[in-house]
Amino acid sequence: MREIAPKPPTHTVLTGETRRSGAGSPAVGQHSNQVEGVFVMENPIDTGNTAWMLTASAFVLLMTPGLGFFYGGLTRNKNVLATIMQSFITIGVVGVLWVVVGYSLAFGPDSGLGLIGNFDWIGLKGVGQEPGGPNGAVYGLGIPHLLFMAFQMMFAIITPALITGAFAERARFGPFLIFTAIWSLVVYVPVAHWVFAYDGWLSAFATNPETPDIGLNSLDFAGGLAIHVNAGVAALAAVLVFGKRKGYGSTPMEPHDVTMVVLGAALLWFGWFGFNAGSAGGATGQAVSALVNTNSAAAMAALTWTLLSWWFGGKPSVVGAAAGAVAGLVAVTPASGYVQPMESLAIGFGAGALCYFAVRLRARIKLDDSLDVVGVHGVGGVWGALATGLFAAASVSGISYADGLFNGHAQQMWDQSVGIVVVGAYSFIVTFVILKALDLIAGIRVSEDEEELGLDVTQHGERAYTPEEGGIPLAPGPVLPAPPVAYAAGTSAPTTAHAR
Amino acid sequence: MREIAPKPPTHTVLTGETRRSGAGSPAVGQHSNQVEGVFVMENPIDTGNTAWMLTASAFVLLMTPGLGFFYGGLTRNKNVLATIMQSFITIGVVGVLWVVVGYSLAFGPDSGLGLIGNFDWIGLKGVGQEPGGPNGAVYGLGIPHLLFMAFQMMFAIITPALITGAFAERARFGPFLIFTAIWSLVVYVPVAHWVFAYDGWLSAFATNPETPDIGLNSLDFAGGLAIHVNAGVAALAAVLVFGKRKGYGSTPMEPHDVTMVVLGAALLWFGWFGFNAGSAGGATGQAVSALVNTNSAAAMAALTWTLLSWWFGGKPSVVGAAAGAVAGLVAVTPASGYVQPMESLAIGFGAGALCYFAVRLRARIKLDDSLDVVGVHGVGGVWGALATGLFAAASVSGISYADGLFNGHAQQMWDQSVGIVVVGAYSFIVTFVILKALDLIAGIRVSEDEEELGLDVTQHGERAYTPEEGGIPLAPGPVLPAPPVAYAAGTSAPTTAHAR
Amino acid sequence: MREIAPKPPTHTVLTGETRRSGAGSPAVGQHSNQVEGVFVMENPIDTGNTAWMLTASAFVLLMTPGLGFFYGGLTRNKNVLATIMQSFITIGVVGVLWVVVGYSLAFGPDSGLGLIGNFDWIGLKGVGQEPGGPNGAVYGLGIPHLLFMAFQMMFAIITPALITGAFAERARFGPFLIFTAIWSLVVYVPVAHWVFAYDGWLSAFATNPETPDIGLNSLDFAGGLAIHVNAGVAALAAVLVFGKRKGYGSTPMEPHDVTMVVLGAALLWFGWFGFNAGSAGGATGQAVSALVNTNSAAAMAALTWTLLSWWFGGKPSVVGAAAGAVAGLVAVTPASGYVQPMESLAIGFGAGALCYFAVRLRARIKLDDSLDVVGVHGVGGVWGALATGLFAAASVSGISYADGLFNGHAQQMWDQSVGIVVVGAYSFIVTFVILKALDLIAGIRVSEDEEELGLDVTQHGERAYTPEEGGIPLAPGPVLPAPPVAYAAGTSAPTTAHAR
Amino acid sequence: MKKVEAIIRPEKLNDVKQALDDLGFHGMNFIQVTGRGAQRGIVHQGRGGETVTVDMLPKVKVEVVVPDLAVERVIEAIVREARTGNIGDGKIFIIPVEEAVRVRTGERGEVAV
Amino acid sequence: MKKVEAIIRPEKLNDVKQALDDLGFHGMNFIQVTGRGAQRGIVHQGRGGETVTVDMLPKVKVEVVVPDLAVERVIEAIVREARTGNIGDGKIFIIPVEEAVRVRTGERGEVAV
Amino acid sequence: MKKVEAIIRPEKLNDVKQALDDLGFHGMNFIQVTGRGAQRGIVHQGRGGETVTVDMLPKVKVEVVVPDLAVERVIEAIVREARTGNIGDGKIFIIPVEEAVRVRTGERGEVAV
Ligand SMILES: Nc1ncnc2c1ncn2[C@@H]1O[C@H](COP(=O)(O)OP(=O)(O)O)[C@@H](O)[C@H]1O
Ligand SMILES: Nc1ncnc2c1ncn2[C@@H]1O[C@H](COP(=O)(O)OP(=O)(O)O)[C@@H](O)[C@H]1O
Ligand SMILES: Nc1ncnc2c1ncn2[C@@H]1O[C@H](COP(=O)(O)OP(=O)(O)O)[C@@H](O)[C@H]1O
Repeated sequence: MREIAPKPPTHTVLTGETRRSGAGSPAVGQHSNQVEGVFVMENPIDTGNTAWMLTASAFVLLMTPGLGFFYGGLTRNKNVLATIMQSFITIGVVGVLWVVVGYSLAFGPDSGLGLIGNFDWIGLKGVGQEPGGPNGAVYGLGIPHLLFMAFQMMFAIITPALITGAFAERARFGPFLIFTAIWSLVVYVPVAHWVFAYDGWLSAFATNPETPDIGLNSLDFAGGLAIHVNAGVAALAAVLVFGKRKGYGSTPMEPHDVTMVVLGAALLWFGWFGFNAGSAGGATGQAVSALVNTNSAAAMAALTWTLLSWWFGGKPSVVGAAAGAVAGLVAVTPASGYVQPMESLAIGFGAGALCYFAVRLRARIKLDDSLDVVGVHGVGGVWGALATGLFAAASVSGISYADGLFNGHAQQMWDQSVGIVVVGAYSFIVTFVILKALDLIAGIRVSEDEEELGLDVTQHGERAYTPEEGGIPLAPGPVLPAPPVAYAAGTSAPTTAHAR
Repeated sequence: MREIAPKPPTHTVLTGETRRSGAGSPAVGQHSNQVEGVFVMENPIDTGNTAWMLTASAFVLLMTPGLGFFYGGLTRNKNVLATIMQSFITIGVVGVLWVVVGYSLAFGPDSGLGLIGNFDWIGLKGVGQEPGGPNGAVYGLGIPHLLFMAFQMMFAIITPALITGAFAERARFGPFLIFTAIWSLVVYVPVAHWVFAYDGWLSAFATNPETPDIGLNSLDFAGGLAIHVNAGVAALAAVLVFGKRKGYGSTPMEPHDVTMVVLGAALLWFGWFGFNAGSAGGATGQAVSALVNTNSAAAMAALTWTLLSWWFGGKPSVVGAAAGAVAGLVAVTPASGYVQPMESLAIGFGAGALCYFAVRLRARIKLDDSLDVVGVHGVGGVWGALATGLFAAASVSGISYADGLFNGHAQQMWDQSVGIVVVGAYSFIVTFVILKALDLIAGIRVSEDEEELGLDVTQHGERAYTPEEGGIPLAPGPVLPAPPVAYAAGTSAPTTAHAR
Repeated sequence: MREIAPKPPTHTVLTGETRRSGAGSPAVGQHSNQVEGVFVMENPIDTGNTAWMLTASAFVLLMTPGLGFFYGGLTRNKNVLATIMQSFITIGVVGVLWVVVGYSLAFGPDSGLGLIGNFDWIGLKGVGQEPGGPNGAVYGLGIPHLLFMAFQMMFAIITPALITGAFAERARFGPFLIFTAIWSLVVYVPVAHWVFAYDGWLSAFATNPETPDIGLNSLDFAGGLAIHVNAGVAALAAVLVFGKRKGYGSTPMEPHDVTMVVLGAALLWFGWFGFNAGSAGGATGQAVSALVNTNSAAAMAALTWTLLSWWFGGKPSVVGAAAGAVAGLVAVTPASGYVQPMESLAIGFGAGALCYFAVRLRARIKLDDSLDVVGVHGVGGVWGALATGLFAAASVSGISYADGLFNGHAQQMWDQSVGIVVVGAYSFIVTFVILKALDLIAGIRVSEDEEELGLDVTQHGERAYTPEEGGIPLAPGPVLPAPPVAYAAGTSAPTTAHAR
Repeated sequence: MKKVEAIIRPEKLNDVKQALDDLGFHGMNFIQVTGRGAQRGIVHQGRGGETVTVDMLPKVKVEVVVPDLAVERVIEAIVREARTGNIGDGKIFIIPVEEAVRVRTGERGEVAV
Repeated sequence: MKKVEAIIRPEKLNDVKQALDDLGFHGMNFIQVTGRGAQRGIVHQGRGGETVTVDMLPKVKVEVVVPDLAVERVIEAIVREARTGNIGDGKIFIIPVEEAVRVRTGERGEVAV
Repeated sequence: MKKVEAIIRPEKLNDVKQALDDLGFHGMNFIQVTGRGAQRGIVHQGRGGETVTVDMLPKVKVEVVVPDLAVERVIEAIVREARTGNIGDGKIFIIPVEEAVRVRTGERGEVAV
């Protein structure tokens, strides 16, 4: 008699962070449905896991505009649109690139050495509604392969957007677009392959359970390494190439709308539940641990930064609370599926404190990392990756070897450190080279006049806020003298042919 | 021995867009649980599908205020509240009407000819926690009938809200309320019945698999026809009846807060995942396809509009990116559960380009469609419906006859075109008549003075933004001369009896 | 032969509001998986229920910043950050306290008399990825115990945040923080235990089905009693202790940004789907009823308040629509899983009307409940709890004795009333005492000068909106005379040691 | 030279601007002000149904510096355009200007405006 | 006529307005300005713990045109109401007005204000 | 005393402020104004690709009251700092002030500014 088992519990579990198996099941890396002697073929899709991963994907998508608001609120009035746009259009650029080629290179079957995927899945060929993965392995827990792709797409989208905070208020839009496209393919895609793909050299899992795993076992549940360390270090390179904003250090550059900063932080926090808990690949106990850890670390870090800003800065800062929450979210990312809630409080505390002092240091050495990407994502990401090596407990993830130093597995700290150093070095060097090259070819920075007038008007021909009274359009034809060259950026009319 | 099968895979699949069956299963339109010889009666509710549809319903609800922000940001300062209110209160009006009578008329058993439902389910009588539908058929995939109702309610809510962009900044609130109530029942409800209900004449499905389907088979996965073409054409009628805003064409009417536009677009994008992927009726592979297609088309369209605005307008526009994203979302709506990701990129590209040029044309012919509902929802909706006829592939939906022209099924283009023409004509004519009648009876437009003072103050007695210093209340009793009649709208105190 | 049943349908159902069993099943309070003679041991987690509860938890988290925006928009410009911060930092404070000790005290095994839990689960010891609860009972429907904890955490977070509206624009930040921590542990935790915990004396359920239930059976599906009555009454105590704002009654204190109010209301509405429908403990039919009722009541109440403000105030108010929606959401909270949609329309209508007149009364008696917490949450909460006693129908919840007066169970009104009185009295007295004590010890209110300058600058050293031109930092060293004492709050530089 | 300060209704701004343009005065400044006068304020409603009468209304102040001889023509043009005949139309004040300098060139006097 | 320009603390606006009302001057304008003077600015904190001393503070400029004879009374009223005794209370400047026009009627001179 | 009203580019505000500081004038007011003049406006683009030429640009008006003798020095400093040589640099107007009062003390005349 055939058995009905709509939810085959032995689908290989693999997602942002990978698990060798559900809970001690021996079947890994093969699309087997054999459950204790009973053969089950019906419906390989688990609707519960699919429901959660659909939701999680949507949550993560919302993070990118959320980031735009977080960043946009921190900039000056005249640059808010340009800043938000850098996040928003990244959804466009990477959203297209990823389905066309990015996913195939990042998660497609390895082209050797665990460095990058191949072109087998270009245009999402073969990535369908059935569960799937490379060489017979399966990504996610009984979810369509296409859904794993979508979830990963949201990660690929937000990562380059994170970097934009480093060069806010001074980047030209055109070169920025090109940078985002190149960086996404040349930096994000390989690093994601190393860390997240079954067959990546830093990933803890092998596609084939019989062959030994290649490379190291860096634990990175939801992208501390591939996303935050990666973006944070790229931001450092960007700060060095772009240089300081005009007036930095002498003119105050206060956030133009702190309520927008909080809105952004709130959307990020909300979306991060999808980011971390979705990385379990389904609606599992590990996903629940990840959600709880995410909230605990963010709460603790928000509190920590607030109190430190009170102690050292005189008053409890609202921007500090928002920045602290983000720092906590960053730091708990790699650890969220591996640690206990009490340990995530420790991670949050560390994140709040370390990032706060990192940002103070940044201000003291007058490094113009405009919106503190290095201090929050770089430092928070490194701390999170190390903390995972400290606190990971196999009991949380059900993965036998996912233990950290405090659980007697000192080797893990080594694997984590190598991961940080390699990803950091690769990201720094390649980002630096891309930006320098772009600067030589096209010039990545706006002119001084444009910087003074603001990027909204000069890059996008728009202003964010238009007060009550408008202006009247000039009579057709230039009755007034042409604008001087210096201000042409903000004033030149498009050529007549195009204008109407 | 009884078998346990919590997830009967053969529940009839039917939602925004309907499927004849799960995947080639012959059982349609009857609440059968027979699975390959095993009879299963336990728990007809699939928690995974229910989880996703609960989530999707919430997502779609959020779209309506999201639309309010998208529209509100585009208006002038003095009209922002009135604009947001038109969306917000629509949730109130339609939210009540739908449960009382709308759902019954739209989805209740057909009263003949496939034109409209009957009153069987009035007050949601018989619409309960069990799966259900008309004449033994079942809406949704193992989800409570009430949940299908709720999901459809969110669609019914947002559709009239879409139209408000056409007459923004000049409609009286009272007549607007009445218009919304009437339009919802007289236009939306029947069109939804035609397109979405099992027994609607444009719908691709028959309640009874034995009897042939009546009417045409217009493919409309999540409402390209019933929602976007419908609202877009109604908007055209509204523009013609309302006429131009005072000063249109001579005074610039710039968006008063572009960050609010982007916020609205972000919430719409997020909610649209529920809109499209929820239309699969459960957490299925088709839902996943819909989610991926939704994102791909939106990303591509945002990019396309941005680049076109750069090429033809001189600078890459942020409002353009947001409008482009919405255009892409609109266009992919009817297609999302039927096409492959690469085809959704084509749909997004087409949407970005066509809507961009439609809006340019609108500006050139000085049609005062204030917030470009016709250009985006009308044109985007028509393009989407046609594109579904071009690109649909049976392999995506598992519905044998859901193939488009490029998959050898030319007939589909005919069915799509008829759908567009019929829905468009009906919507245009009825909307026009309703508005004209309301204008004769009550006057749908504010006075010139009210238009100048702004709708926030004159229609709602509120202003959106209050700067730091307020005023002091006048001493009780009118010490100062009564305000002149012309400005009474903004200044008259309510009658003493009511005022305190 | 072993059977596979991934979704054991007999897990004890218990959540915000508790059900004695799934649907008449006799197995309660024991982690049994015996289903009609077949013993099933596999996978006690239902992925569908888990997916929905993960989602619902995230939704509810978003409500707290949403509340911050709702409240922040209603305050004056100079206090918006302080107001938002009071909500935002509550996530930090309670988010930490709850996992450390709050959950154990609220939901841990009763320490006798049904008054409070014990310390067994401190630091979430024993609260894991398996379903769990006190004394062998199980919270939630086949979801990890940790997930039930997380969902409840979000409730614990938002409740103290609700109170902040009562003392907006005049509370010192430090004492506020301490108040929140104490109130959360001393008021919220015990009340939650009474109402929500299996073994609470007001709760309708006993952990052990053999022993009779202790105490009363107050029906409170999602927290009308434990959250809204509780916070509303605490707000009343706070208003009395804090006293009026300077200038209240003579200076108009208009909302500084009504669009922000609507944003907050929209996020609240969205999140409330998680709040109410999540309280079913899984993706069940009851959850669907809760979602539908939630929307219906909110829609009706928004409409009602709008129309009343039109009739009595002269114009349909946008703030009124938002406040009405919130009132409807509040009132339907305890009833949402127990009543039919038509009855939820009645509840919404009552909420809109009662709260509208309550707020008018508040204005007339010049009670400075700054953001109308008493009028909306207090009055709405009481009405909701009573309405539950009126309208509850056992058919909706599947709980035999969950019938209200109109379904022939008059006793229910008594149980509801006792619940309201007891919770109200406890909350009022303890809140009053805490605040009075804090006022004596530390002073809970800012100085007059600080109130005039605004809390953003004086409490947080930040301003929400920074216009285009900034200032330049003074040369190091005090070249200008020190600021006078009166304005020192807003102007004093931190001590040099800390400053740089 | 005189500085003409005209406080007008915001809705009339474009008309006034156009009229000054026609007279040949292209240069001017606009400032958002909050005005109070015989015109009653706007009645807003509070949540509690109380009417909040804001006795200050948004106005625009147009500042244009013109040669002495042009003052009358300017006044006449503004009055013509800004007038609705209702209370609240605004005022024009004429203030002496002793010197005017064009920053770009350092030019002084009437040529500078 | 004279234009009295008083730069005051925003918190004092209502008191000043009331006092002028009591003197019989209902018409006036308010302008949000950013003032700088002996009063030290407000210290904000930056993310990096650096103190951002904004040396410009929000002030309100009240502009009221009054007959010559009323100037002293107006000054006296404003000083009385706007005074806190602390640095930053503001200034009053008296500026000559050569003509005033009521837009609604075209009236000139003191009757127009 | 004179009131120096300088309409300048917002970007130049800090330089001008610094220069006045150096001359010993710490007190002043800043007002956001919208200016119009020979400088062409900013071209925004509309959704429909139409160019929206806003012929009014954001400027800052600096108001500083100085003793008669200081006027020339102040003009010279502002011109020096605010000048870019391009159209749109702005204007300076000198307006007579008949009296100045320090609200805090009631002091009158030049000592009050
Ligand atoms: N004495 C005054 N000084 C300066 N501005 C004034 C004065 N009186 C009125 N105003 C300005 O003129 C505007 C219109 O004045 P109001 O008395 O309402 O109407 P009208 O000028 O038509 O009599 C006021 O809103 C205010 O901005
Ligand atoms: N010379 C000046 N010209 C114009 N406005 C001034 C001048 N000096 C001061 N102010 C204005 O007066 C306000 C108060 O001046 P300040 O020197 O701080 O205090 P006080 O007037 O009490 O001595 C300043 O913020 C500024 O707005
Ligand atoms: N007649 C005038 N009265 C008052 N302000 C003026 C006048 N003319 C110009 N302005 C102000 O000076 C600014 C610069 O003037 P503009 O003619 O553009 O350049 P420039 O002063 O370099 O010739 C304008 O934007 C406006 O703010």
